[in-house]
Amino acid sequence: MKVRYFAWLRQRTGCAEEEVSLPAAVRTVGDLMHWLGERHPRFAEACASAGVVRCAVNQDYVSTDAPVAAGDEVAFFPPVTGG
Amino acid sequence: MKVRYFAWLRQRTGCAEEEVSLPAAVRTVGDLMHWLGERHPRFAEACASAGVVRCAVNQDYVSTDAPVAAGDEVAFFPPVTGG
Amino acid sequence: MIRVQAERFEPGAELAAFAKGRQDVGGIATFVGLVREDKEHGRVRAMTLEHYPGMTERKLEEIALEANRRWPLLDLLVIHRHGRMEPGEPIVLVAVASSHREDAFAACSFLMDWLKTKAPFWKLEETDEGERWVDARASDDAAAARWQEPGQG
Amino acid sequence: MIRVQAERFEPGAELAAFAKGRQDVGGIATFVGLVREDKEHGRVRAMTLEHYPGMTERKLEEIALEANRRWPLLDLLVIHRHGRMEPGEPIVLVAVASSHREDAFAACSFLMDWLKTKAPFWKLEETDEGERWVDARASDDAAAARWQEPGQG
Repeated sequence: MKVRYFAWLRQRTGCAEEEVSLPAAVRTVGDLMHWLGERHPRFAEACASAGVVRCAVNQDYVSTDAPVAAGDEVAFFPPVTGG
Repeated sequence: MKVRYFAWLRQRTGCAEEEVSLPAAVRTVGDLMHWLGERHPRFAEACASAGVVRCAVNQDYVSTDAPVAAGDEVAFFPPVTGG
Repeated sequence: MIRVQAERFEPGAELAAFAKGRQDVGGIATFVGLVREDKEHGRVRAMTLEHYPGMTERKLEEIALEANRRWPLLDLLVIHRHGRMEPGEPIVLVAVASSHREDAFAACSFLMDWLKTKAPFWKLEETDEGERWVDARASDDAAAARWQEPGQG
Repeated sequence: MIRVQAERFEPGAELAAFAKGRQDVGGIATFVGLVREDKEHGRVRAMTLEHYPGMTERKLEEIALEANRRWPLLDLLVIHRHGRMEPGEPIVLVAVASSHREDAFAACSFLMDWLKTKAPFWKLEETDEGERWVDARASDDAAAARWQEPGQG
């Protein structure tokens, strides 16, 4: 699975993109956030504040209960500010 | 008094602008419309249809009960369509 | 700025000049009205805008003042043509600069609605079926009425 | 048309190209968003837009499709930049052509509201006081929510 981080989440994790191999227990975005938080303590901190970390799976916005699977591209980022 | 006609009222009266000397009895826009209608039968026809003839006195929109006086510039026209 | 003119203008060049060098502006909303070829009453070959010289400028100034009173605008441009023009030619341009896009959109939309119903212009179309004066639209009156403030008559 | 690019663009030239040769269009509504120098948090020297390549184009296409579904539009242009830009530079241009001005205004305003809340961009300001990520505004969420249709979650 490819995981991408944007904006200040990229700065805090010190990582724009990483390849990860998921343990079987990681089934949802919420599971993945928890699991990634163990690798990146500052990502865990950000996830602890409600509504601050948003997610897209395969380039569509999803909520934390959405499923994730091995071939997915998953991205985490703060709320978007286009325009 | 200067009286001006615009758009199809100008075409119907055959007159863009005329100088008129008002009889004392003409005190309002409504009086003036009636009086001008005697000179321009096709203007009278247009005035007979409610809401079709609009008026400005000294370049401000007014209703038919507005007063008119000797030095005024009075204009008659159909509803405007700017923009 | 208000301009009433017979000469054709280029909306792109006007927007470029209007936007140039602004560092204080969050957004610019514009509207360009063009002569349209196809109408309900046959193909339009040209349109002639008659206006009331003097009163036109005066009413446009009033409308611009009203927009400035209602929204915090940084700048405003209205160009309105009169005379004969062919399909595709611009009739009117409104551009509004503001710190916030909501104000720019609202003021631009307001200006167009009021121009339609308060600026002394009349439109004569030349169509395949002859000449025809364009009627004022009830929908334009309704659009202008949206902006009525409480307490206005 | 949708364009996502790092290169600077000229809003006037884009509007000129968009308006050119149209005889079928009643009106063109546009909005240009510019980098603003003065913000609450000190003078902005520059702004860098980060985006999510691929997803950005995809979301902009979805937003444009949605605008076309809701209003009878004749044409639509969205240009959105990413990368570093200085005060006065254009960030985004939306232009909408329609037979009727009400539809053009509504679609243009809708596109901006949805861009703000659905296009994956993030803004980093360089100010006199250092770097600062621009927060998403609650007022943008409210503006986007205006367009929610009955039955949407």
